[in-house]
Amino acid sequence: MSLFADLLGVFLNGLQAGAIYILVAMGLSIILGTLKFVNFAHGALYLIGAYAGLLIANEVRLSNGLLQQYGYETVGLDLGFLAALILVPVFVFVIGLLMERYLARAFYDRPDIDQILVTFGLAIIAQEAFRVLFGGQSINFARPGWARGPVMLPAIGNFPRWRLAVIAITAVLVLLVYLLVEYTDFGLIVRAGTRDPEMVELLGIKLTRPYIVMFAIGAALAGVAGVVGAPLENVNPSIGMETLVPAFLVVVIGGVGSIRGAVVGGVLVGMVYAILVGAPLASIPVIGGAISWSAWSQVGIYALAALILLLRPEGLFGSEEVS
Amino acid sequence: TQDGNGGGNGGGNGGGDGEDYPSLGNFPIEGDTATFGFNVPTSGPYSSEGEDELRAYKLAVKHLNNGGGWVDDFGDLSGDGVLGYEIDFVEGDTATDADTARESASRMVQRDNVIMFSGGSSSATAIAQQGLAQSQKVLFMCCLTHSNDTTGKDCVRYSFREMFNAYMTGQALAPVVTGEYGDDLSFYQLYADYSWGQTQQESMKQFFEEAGWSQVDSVATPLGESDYQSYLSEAANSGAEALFLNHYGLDGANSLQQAIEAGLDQNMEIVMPLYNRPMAQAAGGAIEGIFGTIAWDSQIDNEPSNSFTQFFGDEYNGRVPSGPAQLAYAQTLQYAAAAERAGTFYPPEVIRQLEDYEYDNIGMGQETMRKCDHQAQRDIPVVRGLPESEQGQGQFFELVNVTSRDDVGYACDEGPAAECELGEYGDE
Amino acid sequence: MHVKEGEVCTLLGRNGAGKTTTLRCIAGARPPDVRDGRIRFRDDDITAAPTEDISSMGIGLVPEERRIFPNLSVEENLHLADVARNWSNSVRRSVTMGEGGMTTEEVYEEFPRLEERADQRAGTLSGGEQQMLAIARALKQHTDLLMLDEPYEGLAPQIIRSVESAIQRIADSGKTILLVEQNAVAAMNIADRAYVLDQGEVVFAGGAEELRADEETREQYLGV
Amino acid sequence: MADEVGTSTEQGFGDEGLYERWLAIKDNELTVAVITIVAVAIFPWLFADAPFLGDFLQGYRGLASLILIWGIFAIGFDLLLGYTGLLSFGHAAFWGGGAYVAGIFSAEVSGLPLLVVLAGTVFAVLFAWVLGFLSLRRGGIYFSILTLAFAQMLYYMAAAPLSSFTNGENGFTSVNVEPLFGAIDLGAHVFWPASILLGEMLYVFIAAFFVLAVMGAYRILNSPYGIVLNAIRENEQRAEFVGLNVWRYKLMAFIISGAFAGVAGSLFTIHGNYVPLQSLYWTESGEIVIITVLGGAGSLFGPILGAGLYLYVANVVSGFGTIGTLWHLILGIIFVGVIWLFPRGIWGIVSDVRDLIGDRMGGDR
Amino acid sequence: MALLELDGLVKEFGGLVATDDVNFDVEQGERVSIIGPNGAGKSTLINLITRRLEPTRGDIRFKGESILGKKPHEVVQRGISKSFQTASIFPELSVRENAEIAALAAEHGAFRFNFLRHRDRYPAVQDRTRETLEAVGLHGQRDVTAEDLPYGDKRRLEIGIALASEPDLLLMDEPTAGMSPDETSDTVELIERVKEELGLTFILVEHDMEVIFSISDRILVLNRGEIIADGTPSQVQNNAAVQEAYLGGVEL
Ligand SMILES: Nc1ncnc2c1ncn2[C@@H]1O[C@H](COP(=O)(O)OP(=O)(O)OP(=O)(O)O)[C@@H](O)[C@H]1O
Ligand SMILES: Nc1ncnc2c1ncn2[C@@H]1O[C@H](COP(=O)(O)OP(=O)(O)OP(=O)(O)O)[C@@H](O)[C@H]1O
Ligand SMILES: [Mg+2]
Ligand SMILES: [Mg+2]
Repeated sequence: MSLFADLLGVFLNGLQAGAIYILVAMGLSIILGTLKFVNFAHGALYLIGAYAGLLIANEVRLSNGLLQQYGYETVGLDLGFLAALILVPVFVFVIGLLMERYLARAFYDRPDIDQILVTFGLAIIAQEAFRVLFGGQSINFARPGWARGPVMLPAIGNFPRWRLAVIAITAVLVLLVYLLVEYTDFGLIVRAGTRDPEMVELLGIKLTRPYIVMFAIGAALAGVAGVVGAPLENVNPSIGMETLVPAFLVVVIGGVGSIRGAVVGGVLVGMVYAILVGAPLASIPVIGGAISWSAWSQVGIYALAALILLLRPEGLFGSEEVS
Repeated sequence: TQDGNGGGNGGGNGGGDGEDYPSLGNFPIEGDTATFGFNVPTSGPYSSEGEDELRAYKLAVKHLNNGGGWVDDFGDLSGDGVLGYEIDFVEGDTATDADTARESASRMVQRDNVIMFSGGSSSATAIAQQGLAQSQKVLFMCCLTHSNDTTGKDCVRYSFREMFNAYMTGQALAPVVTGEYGDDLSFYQLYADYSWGQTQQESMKQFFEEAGWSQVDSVATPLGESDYQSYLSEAANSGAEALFLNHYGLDGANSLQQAIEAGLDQNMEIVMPLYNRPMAQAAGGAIEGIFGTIAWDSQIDNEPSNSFTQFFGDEYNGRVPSGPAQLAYAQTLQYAAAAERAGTFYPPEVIRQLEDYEYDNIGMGQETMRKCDHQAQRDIPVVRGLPESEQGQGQFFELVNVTSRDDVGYACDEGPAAECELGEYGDE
Repeated sequence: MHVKEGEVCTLLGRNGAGKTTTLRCIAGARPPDVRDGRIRFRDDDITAAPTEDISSMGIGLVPEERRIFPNLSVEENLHLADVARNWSNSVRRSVTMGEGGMTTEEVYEEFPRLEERADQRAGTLSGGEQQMLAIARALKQHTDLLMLDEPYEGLAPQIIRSVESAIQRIADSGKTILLVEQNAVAAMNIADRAYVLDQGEVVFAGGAEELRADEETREQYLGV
Repeated sequence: MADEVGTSTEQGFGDEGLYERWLAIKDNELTVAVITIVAVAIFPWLFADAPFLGDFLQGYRGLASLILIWGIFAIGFDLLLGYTGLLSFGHAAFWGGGAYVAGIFSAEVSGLPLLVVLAGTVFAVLFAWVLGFLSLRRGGIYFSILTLAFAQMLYYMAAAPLSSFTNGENGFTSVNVEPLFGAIDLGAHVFWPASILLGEMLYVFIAAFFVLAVMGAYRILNSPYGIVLNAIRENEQRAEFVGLNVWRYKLMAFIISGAFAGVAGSLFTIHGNYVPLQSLYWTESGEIVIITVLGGAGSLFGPILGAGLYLYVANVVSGFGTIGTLWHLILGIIFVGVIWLFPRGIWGIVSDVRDLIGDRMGGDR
Repeated sequence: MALLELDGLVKEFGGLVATDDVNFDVEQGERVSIIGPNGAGKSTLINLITRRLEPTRGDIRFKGESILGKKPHEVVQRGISKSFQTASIFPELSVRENAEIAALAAEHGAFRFNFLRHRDRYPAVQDRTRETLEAVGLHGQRDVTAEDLPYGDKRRLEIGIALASEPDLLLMDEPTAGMSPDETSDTVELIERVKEELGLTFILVEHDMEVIFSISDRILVLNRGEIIADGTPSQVQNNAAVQEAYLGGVEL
């Protein structure tokens, strides 16, 4: 196996590891950057996306939880995976609308700490609600053949087809959001509002709707991440929080409010991880070999975030004014 | 000497045992009801396992008080309570978390004055609880725990394990797997980086190399990892012919699923040394054709196993019991039988009755509960995963072999047992 | 206080006299504090109207400190005014926006400097350019009443002159202008009528000529 | 217990009535000490064994000790959150770090309880110093995320690279606690009749630290620090411009709160003879946040109340049939409700009610 | 030796030059006022002296020693105190506590390791707190929560906080902004009294000419970052450049 193929493999692995974080972090970052709202419940939207996807796509046998106790042994619409991919973003978008309207709006004028606390509480409620209803066990997210199994890539060899699809979906969504924010009137209003909301209103634009839509788009991105990301693992109530923490790191690494930052941050986190796990370090004589660097892979991600924040507190692409 | 006493219910000898033993732990029992504590995960990743254990525990209590099930076949048991006491129980949720498990257990010991508690599902929770058992001088009957440490480095006098361990898994798997895939393959291992995974991969290496295989590499994965893709590509690129996934619980379901997803099964033979039901359920079709070991299975064909499957199904409208359910039921009855033999609930005496006890009444053949490390020496079922289409009704595996206890196990100065120091009985 | 259609009216007073507050009240920014009194625009009571509606009715404000969007380009800043005109704020809109003001081309004709800088980020413009941009932005809106809050603030003399002539031309085109200034002399150059404010109260109201003649008021309240 | 710290400097005894007299003495240090000691002495008995009440509450003595331990942790956390206005999401690092160091120290160096606590606390202090030094460069949400990131880093270190010391996921099981001063067995009962109230020596040991913690916090809040920290929370820039070295005060607040967490973590090790890996996980940081906010940040007694309530619900109510399985959910809902409607927490509600009654009783004071 | 020396001070914000090569000295005991149009750079100058802003070029010396590189609190400890443009107080604390914070900082320095000693054990701090409150006439309201004070009293408290540290040099940025005429004259009186009693040196930024002319020895006029005039009130009043740039004279 050539070094080049090896590096290519590590690169692809890093990309796929970062992809889900990019999707979650992008929404988080937009909401934090434009609406100045700290959303610790963003992971819950990922969770909702995952469960919604599972229940739309498949019929699931429950082995505990309240639903099962009350006789609903099997739940789910069984509409197929494609239907889930289409319906989940819409569904989570609507949840985002409701969340902005009934939660975030009441907290825009309250301190950061209150926002963190209330959304943290909400994240717990969401997680526990799923646990109570569907039980705590992990549920296998079965998919049809076209979204499963390996594909043969030149030089790299077998690579999971769905992981490749996740990279592609992420790329397309990043591009769409980027175009929306940079090249549409809607994006223009939101960008202007980021800096001076009152002036936007003085020009005759009510920001309520752009804000609620932006919030919902951010939410929908987390929902998409849930429905495309959960099949890579399994669905259980704690995946939301587990995704949120690294996604927050990606946001602060990249810089709040920056789409480019979320992408670069996500890729960076994925790469650090893949490099620590993969061959490049092991093949370097001095530091590889004897020591297993893979044990440091999680530590490495957090160390990276800490380092970047200490050297460049506003994040790689952040501007100082935001904080 | 240490004298843990919960609840401050002082009191001299009294009791209805008719024997003169000092008070120790929650002995003597006040009143005429003896309480057991069942501490299982009803939330967290192993909750479906825990729910099944709880069903078996409840059934055991019912049979101890009213007869039925194995109680009728155990010569020591009357079916009319234990030692004239009616059996009651309290339950607790470990949340599959060692910290919560320990707190829940200490509530049982201190508030509910249980005379024995049982549970597990995850070595970390079992080890945490048995530490408490030793310090509080209340017996703990392990249920599902597979780490070598439970009856090795962390063993205690006040706990007994029916379940086998990682070491024995290696011994049981090697002949079956080498028989199936040939006896000169190279293998690659991934293992969870904590004591269970470490001991598991050591044992696999030891017994497969003895069988003629050779290890290419063995790589640790951090605990709680959910994305194994990078590790798996390294494994795929290593040129090895077989892959051992020493992961457990959710981690195991994830790593196996992702290995199949990445097409590793096209070029490598995959082995999952230890299975359990939630794992199989979460991994779905990925377990097809994968070898592993399991605590007990309803397909084992002997009298106790068949009757257990039968009366468990009768009680819980047709449900097929899982391995952990069998462990839970058996451990409760073993304790009760030992107390009957001892003629008292006084813990040191019950412990002495359990030590070196020989039995063949729980469906796993002839067994010994060893005195030196409190580890049962018993047969081990080797299974192979069923295709998704054949799964269901609590069945996930095909039973390949029940490895005899003569082919597994180790002496008291070998393997994990060499590190075991059990501690005091409490009446020294 | 009232402003007639088509006139140039100026509001004078020292720092902190309440001039900015007055303009902000009219524009509906932070309005709930209006404790007493009414604001009417062409017979409509706009005292409690939302900010964005007031703007839609044809009242434009060039606020203090310019308030251009520093992270957007000059072109985008100007485009935002067009967007604002076509943006529907609510599903059932009570206020419809009339025809727009100037087109971007017309604005560039007015301020050729801005055309040169079309792609530059507004935050990097010089103070004078920023002020031009702020005025240009207001012109692009459909404004019948243009309110300018200290438009000469921080500008160099020759730029002041060009801004001044721009305002003059706008006034000549028939728009109503309400100009707030500390610099009374500068303001009175183009004003028809003046109000003088002190401690939030109107202490003088009358024609520009009248004020010029009123030594005492000028001395006491304007320091001139 | 005193929550409105140091509001009265001039004290005068009048004969106007009991309420006035109570007001006059209630903030006296000795009063606080006596009340705390009495409360701590009768608490386990009331909670676990008192006729009717004990049965009704279904408490037990081990939980009483645990409540005091978490109470110490919460008091320290509140010094940072309630009084200084810094929300740390990384306090598991000091709690769990202290617990691990205490455990390892007991196994490797000495099992004397006081030394074990000292070891855990010293580690927590040093680690808080480093972590505070790095995290306090940023404010607001960045501070929260930085502390979270560093604490998670420690968790993953303990889980894998350092598992040869920590025993990884199995948790640290070789804790070895010796008798206090080499003579008093912590597992033994106290002499009769005190044992009816206090039970084991271990409780007395923990309770002593708890009383010290309350008194320490009371002292800190009535020292110049109390007012300086408040000033920083209220208007950091102004505090800097009256000539205070805000950064060092914040660092001190962080270290002090880390020290409380370290004491609590070490006691947790002694209490449980065991250190779970979970003690370093971020959920533990989340729990102390919930406890403090729920009880009432910015008061001395609120967080203790929060600790009691949270542990009671988590360990006792969680066993009550259907409600038991919902306990986490219900707690989450209450938490959100409290932040939304009563940002001063349960203790805030209690003291509002108390003030109302006080006004009635004390006339127009 | 002058108390405060500013030497070629330049502050740029991006392209904007907020202060442009400012040079001046302030002698011990002098009362200097700075006036100038909006955005002239007055507040910027004050912020440079208090070290809230970092100068682009130039040096600031206090008592002969450069204070560049010092933290804001170190500058305060050296004797430069500032009253803020908008009332900057500790809103949820009582009036007494507001003053006590400043008194603590003055008595104990920037930081002290005294977290286990009761506040009442520092009579010097208590005395200073009381003196400060009496000086600004708020002693009677000492138990009121600061945010409940009327606006004028808040400004007075703010000045009190600045005075509590017994500074050698007091900087005041628009102390009477937002006050009614009565409040303004009270404040002027307060400043006069403090000036007499403490013999303070101070630099005042104001737009209210009455205030300026009644209490300053010397006036500096700033326009677009540059000093265009420096002299006694009467000199400045008659200065043509000042007339033009600020007092409103001729249109440019
Ligand atoms: N948000 C506020 N809170 C408190 N006081 C305020 C607020 N906004 C304005 N003020 C006060 O109201 C008064 C009037 O302010 P305003 O800004 O309208 O004055 P102005 O005439 O525009 O002055 P300038 O010439 O400086 O622009 C001032 O004393 C100001 O300090
Ligand atoms: N942080 C900053 N970033 C960019 N520009 C700034 C900053 N602070 C001040 N400025 C600019 O520097 C110039 C001087 O501002 P400064 O606040 O010193 O004026 P001033 O003389 O105090 O005015 P006023 O009388 O209105 O208070 C202004 O043009 C202002 O916009
Ligand atoms: Mg103004
Ligand atoms: Mg200013």
